[in-house]
Amino acid sequence: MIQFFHVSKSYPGGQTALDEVTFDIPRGELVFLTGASGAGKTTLLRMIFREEVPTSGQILVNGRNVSAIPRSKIPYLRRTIGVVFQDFRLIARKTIFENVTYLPQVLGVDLQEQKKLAYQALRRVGLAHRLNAFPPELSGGEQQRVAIARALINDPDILIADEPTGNLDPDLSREILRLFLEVNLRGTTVILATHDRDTIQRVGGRVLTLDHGRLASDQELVGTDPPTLDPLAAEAATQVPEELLPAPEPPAEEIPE
Amino acid sequence: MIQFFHVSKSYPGGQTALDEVTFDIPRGELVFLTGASGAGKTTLLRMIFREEVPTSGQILVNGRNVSAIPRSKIPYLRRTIGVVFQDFRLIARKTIFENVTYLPQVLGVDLQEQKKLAYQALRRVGLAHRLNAFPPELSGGEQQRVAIARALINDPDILIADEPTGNLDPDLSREILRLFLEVNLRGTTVILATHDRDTIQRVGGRVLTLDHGRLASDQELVGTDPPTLDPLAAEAATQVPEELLPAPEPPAEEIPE
Amino acid sequence: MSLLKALRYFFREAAVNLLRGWKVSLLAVLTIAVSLFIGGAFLLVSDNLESSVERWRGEMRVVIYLKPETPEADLRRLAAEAARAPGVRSVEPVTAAAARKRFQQVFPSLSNLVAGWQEEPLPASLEIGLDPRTAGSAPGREAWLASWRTRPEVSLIDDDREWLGQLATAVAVVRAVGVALVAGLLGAAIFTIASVIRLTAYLHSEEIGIMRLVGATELYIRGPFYVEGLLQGLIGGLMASGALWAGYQLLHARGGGSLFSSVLALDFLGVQQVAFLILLGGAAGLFGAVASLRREAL
Amino acid sequence: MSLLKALRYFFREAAVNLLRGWKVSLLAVLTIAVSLFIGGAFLLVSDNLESSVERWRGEMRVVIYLKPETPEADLRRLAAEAARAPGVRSVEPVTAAAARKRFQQVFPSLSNLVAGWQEEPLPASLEIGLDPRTAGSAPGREAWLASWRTRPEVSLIDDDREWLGQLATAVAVVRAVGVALVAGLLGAAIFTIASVIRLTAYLHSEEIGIMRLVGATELYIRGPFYVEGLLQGLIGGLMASGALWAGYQLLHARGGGSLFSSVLALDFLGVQQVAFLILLGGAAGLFGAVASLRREAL
Ligand SMILES: Nc1ncnc2c1ncn2[C@@H]1O[C@H](COP(=O)(O)OP(=O)(O)OP(=O)(O)O)[C@@H](O)[C@H]1O
Ligand SMILES: Nc1ncnc2c1ncn2[C@@H]1O[C@H](COP(=O)(O)OP(=O)(O)OP(=O)(O)O)[C@@H](O)[C@H]1O
Ligand SMILES: [Mg+2]
Ligand SMILES: [Mg+2]
Repeated sequence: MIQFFHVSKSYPGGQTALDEVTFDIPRGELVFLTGASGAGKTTLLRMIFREEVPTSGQILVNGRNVSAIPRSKIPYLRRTIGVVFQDFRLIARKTIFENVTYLPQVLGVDLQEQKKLAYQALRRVGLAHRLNAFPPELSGGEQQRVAIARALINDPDILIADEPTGNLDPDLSREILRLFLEVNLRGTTVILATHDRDTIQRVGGRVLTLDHGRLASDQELVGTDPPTLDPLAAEAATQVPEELLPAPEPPAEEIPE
Repeated sequence: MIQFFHVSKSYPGGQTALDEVTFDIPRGELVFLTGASGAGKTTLLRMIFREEVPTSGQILVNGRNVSAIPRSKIPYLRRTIGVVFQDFRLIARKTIFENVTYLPQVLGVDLQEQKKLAYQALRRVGLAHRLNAFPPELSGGEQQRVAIARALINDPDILIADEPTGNLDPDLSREILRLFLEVNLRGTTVILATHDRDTIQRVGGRVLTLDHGRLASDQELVGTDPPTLDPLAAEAATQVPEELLPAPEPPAEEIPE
Repeated sequence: MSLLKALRYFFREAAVNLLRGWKVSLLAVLTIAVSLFIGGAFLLVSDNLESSVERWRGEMRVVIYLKPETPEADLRRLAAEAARAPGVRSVEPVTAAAARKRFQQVFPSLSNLVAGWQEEPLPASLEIGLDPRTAGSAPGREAWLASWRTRPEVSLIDDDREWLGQLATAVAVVRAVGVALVAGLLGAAIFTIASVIRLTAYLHSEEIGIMRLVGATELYIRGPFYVEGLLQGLIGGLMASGALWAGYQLLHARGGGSLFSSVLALDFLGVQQVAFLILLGGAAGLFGAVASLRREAL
Repeated sequence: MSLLKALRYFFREAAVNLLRGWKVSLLAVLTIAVSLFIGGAFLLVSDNLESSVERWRGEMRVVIYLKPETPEADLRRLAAEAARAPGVRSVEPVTAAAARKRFQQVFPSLSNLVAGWQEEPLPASLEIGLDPRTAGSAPGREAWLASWRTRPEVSLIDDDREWLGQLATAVAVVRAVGVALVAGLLGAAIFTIASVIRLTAYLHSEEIGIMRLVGATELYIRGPFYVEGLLQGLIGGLMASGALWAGYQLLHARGGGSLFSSVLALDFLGVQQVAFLILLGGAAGLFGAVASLRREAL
């Protein structure tokens, strides 16, 4: 579904964000992307929906060379990819409803259907009551959830989520993660960039780790507490990169009530 | 240092963000503020530096009624408060250096001194090499760290940090937390809004918990692994609100290398 | 989406954007209106100046002054003769007495001065109206006038054409300048409108970027902005037309028979010209939107 | 911070902002330049028109045509007499022969026509130049003219003042219209500039909000924007002046002795007026910045 061949990316300023990254994500997989701040996670994700083009190397999405897609065809690529941006990117002048239904509206879905879709998507993230608010009137976590709802509304082939729970409390994070797993179960390929080692360890699955732009490891991890809807057939535990090892800590102390 | 008396806040849209919140933070304390997404954390913090005014109730900062400060004096209040905004709020048209030194510059600090200050602050967050980049050229975590550097540069009396590690990897988060503790040790009152229960449990200290705008609990918590520089004298462990209890989880499994 | 549905979408979005961003919209619309008002005012003035010149042209005369002693019978005979010449529209014989009366009417303060004279102070004359179409340059006109000049009854010929010739150059200048001005002003108006729309587009560049990332095609991203520019321009044009009309009415009401009305404020712009102004606003707004939304511009 | 330091800070910040946001700045500066160019062009034209009128006024004459049979000696005597009257600047006696020669010079194509005449076709005349200061309305002038009219030697008096009287009303109209136009155009220019600066301020409203939150005082937040507006206005004014000068040179070069130069393009604007234009741009930019940064506006 998504293949990177020796992809490198240098920004004009001289920053090398990605360095010879190669991997292959088959259709229907759920992959965690991790790495320190500035490792290149966002840059990698952006290339999948062609917000950036690689300096060298090739990217195939659904068998098509993304860099070679003519400009006028880019929207059609992007429509098949739902993206939760790290900085949300909601349209401030549009209401939550309008933000979430923007793509269906452009695609000509009729209003009744739009309302149904928006209601469903927003209820999944617990925001159905804020349909008519504008993004600046929402809390950080609420904006993040709107971004998630927007990414899911079109039932995309690929879901890309860049740090989708950075502004959410643990309960909500778990909720959202369950949502992503559910989406994945229905056949959507999911890529989650996250710093949240606990989540990765709990859920398990394939983990790509970036380190200063290089792909430091690409491994399967058995979850310690996979969610009830087990989307990933149990797979043999494999090596885990050092980055993922928890810092030496005493076990969490039971706090008296 | 910071006192809230029966503070309530309703937004024009009809949202009640805070409901009769009362607490008192003495000078030099470090306080965690927690609660679910949309509980009112950001709203509460905003009132301390008067980005918002309460609908009812009173707020004293450093003995002064914040709502009664005349408009022209607000900047002087804000200069004593360093703020890490949840959405960073960097000035896109200014370089990192200019962003970080904006206040010193306005205060007439000379360029040489500004450079020194900026270098020190940025080195503390690991970004001294990106002085001349513009914020949109930074990764999410890098922007967050710039926001932290800016909040610290003026050696504020009060440091307010709203979800300051939401975009940082665990190692960096720990680094930043250590930085905040250090700042706190030097006498700065610190308020940290965070979803990160692990950090709170590890560090311990006073924890204010909001729930739908109400102050659900205000308790001291003994850290399970307080950082090496122990800023808070050991205090008797007290009750912990249910929100802070970790979800039932098996102990983190040791992952084979 | 069908074209109709797309257009409906564009218009609805544009209307919503106009209302939500009404501060910026108002600023843009007002600037457009001011530009078009100035342009329209020039159109109005130059139009009326031109028709004034046409009118003057129609009133162009040659006055043949006769010697004081010429009898009235000769006057009539000469008038009849002059009327037969080609290119002559009308001949009005003015007797010495009539000339004096006219003088007394025009300068009432001097009338008793004239009354004191023994003989008629002013000569009789023939006022010859020329056909405006050939007034300036009928062939043989000079020779014809010269032949009049040699007649014993004629003392002097006052040829309006001499100063009308000068006037004509002046008018040509005014017209050239006027056309240049109106063109320049309308050009400036279009430029201003386009700039303003472009500035408002900068305000939305982030939003447009998001729309692109989410997978909207360029047409659907830009359509609403195009329509927004169009609407702003049209509204600006309407406001300018309204203001022009109000200004025209005001001038008319205050300076009814005065200088203004005689030289300038004859007629308001025609329906076509008002429509032109409004459409010009719309076109400029649309043009501005199109120019400002080129991909490279954002 | 001392005032000087603050000003240095404002200017440095403004310069940096102008350069970093050069696209928007350029748009703003160009719009300002266009507005001021139009205003300045009108200033130029109306100035020159006015000085043309002054010149015409200076050349205002009364021509006293004498009867054909008047001998040349009488002509000189009458000239000397006319020259003694108050308000008379110059008297030029034109003999019949001189008048014919002049006619032949002015209309060379008709010269042989005139040559064929037996007697002198044109009468002798006195061309009396009037003092421009009192030309229109010296007391007793009418009576003086009337006394000339009654003299036996005089056949007709051609009083420039008659058509200059008409011209004067026309000029008054033109001047009134001109003043109204220039005022209107400059007003429109100021409005446009303020709008444009205000639009650019909207672009920075987020940035200004951040500065406020970080603890900058209003003066330090707005200072750079004020200076930015001022600089944009000044640059626009400079560009407009440059363009005006270039346009003036072009007109001069192409239409050297033609209509334009005779009626309009006499002189370029004076230093003060150019300075006025540039300062007006600066003032409008500053005004726009001040107006657009009112707290409520953002
Ligand atoms: N537009 C840009 N211009 C220049 N450098 C850039 C740009 N965008 C990103 N970078 C740099 O490229 C590197 C990788 O950035 P990227 O955003 O991919 O990191 P990331 O892994 O997403 O980090 P984070 O976890 O902090 O979001 C960083 O060093 C960043 O500063
Ligand atoms: N400007 C506003 N207008 C209307 N409602 C608002 C506004 N700002 C915040 N709210 C609402 O007030 C409530 C509290 O918001 P606040 O930002 O304080 O939450 P928070 O605790 O910071 O949440 P998060 O953890 O998601 O950032 C939310 O329900 C939010 O939607
Ligand atoms: Mg990132
Ligand atoms: Mg918040």
